[in-house]
Amino acid sequence: MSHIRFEGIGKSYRGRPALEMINLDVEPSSLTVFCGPPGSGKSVLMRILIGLEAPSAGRILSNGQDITRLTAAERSIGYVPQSFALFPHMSVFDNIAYPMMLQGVPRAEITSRVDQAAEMLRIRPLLSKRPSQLSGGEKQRAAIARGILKNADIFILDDPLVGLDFKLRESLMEDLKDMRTEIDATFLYVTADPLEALTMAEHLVVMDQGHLIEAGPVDTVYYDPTRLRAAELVGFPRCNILPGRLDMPGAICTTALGALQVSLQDGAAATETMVAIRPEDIAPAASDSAPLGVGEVTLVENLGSEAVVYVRFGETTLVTTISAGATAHVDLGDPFPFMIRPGAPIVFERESGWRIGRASPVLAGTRND
Amino acid sequence: MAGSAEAAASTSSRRTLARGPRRGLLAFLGRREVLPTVLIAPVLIFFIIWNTIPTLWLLGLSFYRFSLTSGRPPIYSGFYNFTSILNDSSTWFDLSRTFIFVVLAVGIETIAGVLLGLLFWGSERLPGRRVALTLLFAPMVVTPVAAGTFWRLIYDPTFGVLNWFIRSLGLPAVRFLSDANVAFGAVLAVDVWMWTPFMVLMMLAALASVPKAELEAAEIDRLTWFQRFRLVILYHGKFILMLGILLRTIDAFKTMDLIFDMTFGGPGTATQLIAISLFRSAFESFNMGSSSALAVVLLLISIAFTATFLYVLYLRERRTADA
Amino acid sequence: METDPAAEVGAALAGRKQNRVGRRRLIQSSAALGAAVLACPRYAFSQSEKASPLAGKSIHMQILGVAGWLPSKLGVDMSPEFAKYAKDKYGYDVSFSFADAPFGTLFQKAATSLATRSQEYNIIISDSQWLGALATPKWIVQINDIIAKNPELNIKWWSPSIHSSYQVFPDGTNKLWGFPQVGDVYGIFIRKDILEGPGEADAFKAKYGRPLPTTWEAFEAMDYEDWTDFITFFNRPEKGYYGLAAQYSREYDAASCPTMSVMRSLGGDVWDPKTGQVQGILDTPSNAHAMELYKAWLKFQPPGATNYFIAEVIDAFTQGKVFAAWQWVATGATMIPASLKDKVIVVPPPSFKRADGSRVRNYIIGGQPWVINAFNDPEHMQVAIDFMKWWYLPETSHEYLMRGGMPCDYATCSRPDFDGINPWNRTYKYMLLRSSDFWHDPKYSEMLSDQQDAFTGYYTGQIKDPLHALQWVACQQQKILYDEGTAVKAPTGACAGIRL
Amino acid sequence: MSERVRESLYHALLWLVSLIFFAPVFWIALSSFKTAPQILAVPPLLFFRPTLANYARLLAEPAFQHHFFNSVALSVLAVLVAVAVSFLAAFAFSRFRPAATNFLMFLLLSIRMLPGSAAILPVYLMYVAFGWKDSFVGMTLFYAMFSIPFSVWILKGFIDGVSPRFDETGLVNGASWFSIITRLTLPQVFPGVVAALIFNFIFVWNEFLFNYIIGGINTSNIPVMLATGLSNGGGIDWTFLSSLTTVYILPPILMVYFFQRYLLVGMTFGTVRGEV
Repeated sequence: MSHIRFEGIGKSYRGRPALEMINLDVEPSSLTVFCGPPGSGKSVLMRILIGLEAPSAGRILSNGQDITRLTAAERSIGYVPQSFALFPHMSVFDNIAYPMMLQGVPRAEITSRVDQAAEMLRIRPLLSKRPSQLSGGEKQRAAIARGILKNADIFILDDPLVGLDFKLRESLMEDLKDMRTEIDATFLYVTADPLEALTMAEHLVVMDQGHLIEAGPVDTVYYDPTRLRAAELVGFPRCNILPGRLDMPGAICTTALGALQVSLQDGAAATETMVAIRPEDIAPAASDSAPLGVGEVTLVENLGSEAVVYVRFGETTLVTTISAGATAHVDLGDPFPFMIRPGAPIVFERESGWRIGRASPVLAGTRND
Repeated sequence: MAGSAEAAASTSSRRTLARGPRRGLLAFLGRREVLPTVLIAPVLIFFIIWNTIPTLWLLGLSFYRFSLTSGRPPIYSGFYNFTSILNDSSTWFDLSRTFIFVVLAVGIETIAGVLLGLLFWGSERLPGRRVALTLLFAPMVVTPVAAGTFWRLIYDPTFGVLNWFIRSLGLPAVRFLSDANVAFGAVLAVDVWMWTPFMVLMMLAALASVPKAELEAAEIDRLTWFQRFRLVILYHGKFILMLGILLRTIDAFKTMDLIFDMTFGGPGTATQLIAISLFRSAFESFNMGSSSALAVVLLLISIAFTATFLYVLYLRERRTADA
Repeated sequence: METDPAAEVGAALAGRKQNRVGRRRLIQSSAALGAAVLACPRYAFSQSEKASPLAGKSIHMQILGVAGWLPSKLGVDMSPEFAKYAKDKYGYDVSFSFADAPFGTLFQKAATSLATRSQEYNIIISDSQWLGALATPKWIVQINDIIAKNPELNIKWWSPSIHSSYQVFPDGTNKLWGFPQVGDVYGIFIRKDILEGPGEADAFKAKYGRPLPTTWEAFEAMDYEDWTDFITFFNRPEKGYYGLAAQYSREYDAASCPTMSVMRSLGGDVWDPKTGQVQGILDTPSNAHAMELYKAWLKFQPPGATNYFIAEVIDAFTQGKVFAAWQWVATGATMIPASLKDKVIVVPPPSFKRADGSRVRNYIIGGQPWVINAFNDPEHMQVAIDFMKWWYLPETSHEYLMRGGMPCDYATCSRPDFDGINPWNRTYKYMLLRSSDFWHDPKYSEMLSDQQDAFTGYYTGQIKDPLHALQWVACQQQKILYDEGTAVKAPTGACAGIRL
Repeated sequence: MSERVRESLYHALLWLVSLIFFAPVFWIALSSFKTAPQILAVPPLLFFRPTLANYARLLAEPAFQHHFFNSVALSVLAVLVAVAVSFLAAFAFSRFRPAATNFLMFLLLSIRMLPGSAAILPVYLMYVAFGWKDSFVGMTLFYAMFSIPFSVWILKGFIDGVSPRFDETGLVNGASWFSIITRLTLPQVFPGVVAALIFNFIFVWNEFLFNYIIGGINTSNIPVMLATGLSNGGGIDWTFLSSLTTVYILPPILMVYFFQRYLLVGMTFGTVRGEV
């Protein structure tokens, strides 16, 4: 399958850069999710890959062959565009069959493949309807079917679930994953939603303001981000970020939560730092141990299986998750004694945003000075 | 989906992302760098042959004394044509008469069009709505030559229907087209008859662009009728209405056929609009030089109109861009 | 009413195709020409007189004429006769088609075509005043040579104004450009049935102390004042008809021709053709007075009469809305439809009393000449000349007369039965001797346009002072002629501030 | 007043307005069934024995057939050419926004704003010089030119309203631009296309001046026939005028009837795309 390499891709519109020096390898047959806030350049990168736009700099290689100058039609890509872009003047069937018709796939085969896909996506009864008669989720599934059914080496789904309700997203994500196992091709998936990114991804690429921030297997990016911005962008609920001050000899980082013992990477050093703590790494302190601190509950968002709890501690508000079963004990205004999982906080240099190490809380009892 | 995977695997081009470039003229014309030019080229060709060349011709000729019937070649005369046109009081009278005509015609048509448009707004359940609207729009499609001539009959003090009505009311016959004080109004009325339906059409189109939800909200908010019109309908329909007004302005400025067949610009000069006097000077007197100069003057006025038009349009675009 | 001019346009198209085919056939068959001529002894006789180079060919001719104008139409209706004649005499086939336009736009149509050096219209029926505009750019053929070569075209005309009105431009040279197609003059059509109604004569006599005019001679003796009384007497709106309908419209030359007739009858003129001088000649108190006189007659006319041109006068008269109509006599056949047959008398319009006490009629002439397209190829040119020769044959002229046309040649006009053939014939002959044309200048239509603005402006009340209107026209026309190089003098300084 | 009575009154009012506007047209049509004296009759005749003689005379006229054919051929061809060409240009203006877009759109519009007599003058001189006067092609292309600006403006508005994602979907799947323009974009802007066709058709259909000046025997249309044929024996031929006018306004009126929806949508310049 196709191995895609972006080499130094840059793009600017009227001198305003939208992408800068993107270098990236996409492994064949992988599912790579591109994630970043709106305007981060992820869509532009996809459009360049598809051939809808030409890069201002750099080139794209496919299996070592330079495809930068090829038109979209000359590349073999299946594409599910951001808005559904279902042709309003064609039936759902014709919409789905459109790429195959253009490819000259025999009529009988088109019919059987459309039927199969429609069956799977549960839109079979809708095939003869017009897109305007479909609900949002149905439209989306039709668009996905159209993008996926094409004979292509790469499939690009540009934020395909945006604007759908929660339940639909869940089920469509399942569908997509199923389909993914059926088709042996490279999938590129673009989303602005961090949760969706985590759910879908095998590989995750994080982009921000035209830069590639982080790329790698999803777990690595999540648990071991090398950049502060990646930690900020990936994850839901959002990561707790606290400023800190690192005192060098002992590598003690002072934050609003108290002192943290930092285990520095080789050669790393800084004074001004930022400390990122995932919500799940903050937990209510067990009743038998001394908490790191005691905050006050200001808000509880119940997500069903778990709850997001906002805790005010001094000047800072911390976000944490607790299992749904535990919510009964949490009320607004309640004191909230908490702990931080040792080794979980990640410390970044404030100026550059690069990671310098991990930290563990220094508890009164364990502090060994 | 297993089937599709097999089918996909069977296609040979799957080894590489590239399907290979297409060749040939069509492919070349379809290239992104070339395509816009190809698409615009036909209009450009039209534009150059039927607009640029004639305009340059016009511009050139406006500096010459040239009469088609004199049998003499054109003589260069500098700005003579322009100065003599601008010094000729009748040019100014014709122009001001034209402006008055445009302002009155467009003004009345707009007001009537807006009112009638509002009247017809809730007419979904009108029996025979399509027929009624067709009848309403019919004046627009009547050949101006025929409309003008027939209105002459309708207005006729002796044989006309209109004067028959007036006389049966016991009033003296009105010399619609032959009384210098009335003719202008009479001609204006025919233009209003002919083009008010167009403004109704534009108003209906404008009303269609008003979101229903906002109207309902306005009703709930108990806005007065006038407030609703100003704040909701005008706010959304403004653009289309403006387009209608501008299109009418342009066309009213050009009015000729209709009036020519009713009054020939008379009596005296009471209905002589600038388009008529230009036509006279060009195709009755065959004074190509000075007619060209007058045409150039009108072209400049037209460009000023166009600029206003675009300014209004872009104002809207800029606003939406800002929002 | 039977029409329609446009029909001929279609026929023209068909004819053109035929013509093309004809020409092709002509090449093929030209070798057989001599044989064909010899084969037919009847043609052999006529050919022996003067072999026509066109013999055996097939030619299509297109005539441009005045739309819906009977005399123009007669020229066309009679053209099959010429085809027969040409076949007999010259041995070629000719077909005709007809294109037309109303008076106001005919010149446009001719000029826009001729300016392309097109022979779209081989023969044109031009209004007399356009001779200058057609001749100056050399769009039409100067016919002196043709007349010299074809002595039969050297015709004696009934009146000297035929020559000056339909043939020459400019005045003073002997260059000829047109052949008279129809002569036309103003006459007044009167409803004889009303005029001779019971009690009218007595009532008139009681009111004015003189007998009611009923004979042609009685009307011939009447001047403007007499007519004023006469029409006042018969102006009866309460009975549904008015005294008179005349022409005052802005269209074409409607208001100008009668006004200028009054001006000249009163001793004035509109310009000096030799020097191109207008100022001081047109803008005189006498001419202003003429306008007042003509306007004064509006009060016996239907409301809206200021919009009347030929057509409106016809409608008013034939629908019984007026007692009398000041009208071109060429419309006679339309003015007197079957319903009014024998109920109409056509008489000369009034004479005008001059300061010296003389009573004069010096009217504007109507009518149109034939002119020949200068871009005709030799074949069409030859046919056009043959056509003219046929047109002035005594038989043709008589036929034309019988169909309601108005020939200009002395021979036909002096026939003893001439006056009785149509009700307007006597007036026609009489007025031809008292009418003549104006301008003939290439700048005709421009001068006319300004003049019409001013005259109708005065008649409709837009302008109050007739002299002021005349001064304005004089300035405009002086400038037009001076710019063109026709007038010797530039417009005077007084023109700078004058406005209509 | 009950709701129903009020609605009936309202509907009656609407019909009254429509009929008032239609009355003069009705009067022309009615006159076409009268004899010449009946047309001029005072008081006006509303009830009379209709005659079809005027139509019989008209339809039998070869000139009518010739002119009618010219009218149809000129308007249909010119409008089709204009809308086709304008559609391509509008697509380019909308999608690629070439550097001179605004300027070109401005220029295009300024042609439309020029009074006919000013526009015709140089064109006439040019046609004379090039020998194009009275040629069918010359006439058609000229009318096409005059129909282009309005078409480009309407169509650009509509194409602006069609998301470029459709093109991209086509492009990605290997569709040619031609196919994208004709099969993906065109069907979506159909109301705009119909509106442009109808408005320009009505313009060309009724156009007199240009036909009169740069046309001739081969190309003259019905308005020219109306203008030149209306006098008869020096008078106005009212029966001819009324019957010809009535026949001639039928096609555009039928268009207004059948395509009413598109006219309304079309005049929104693409800002509204649904039912109006």
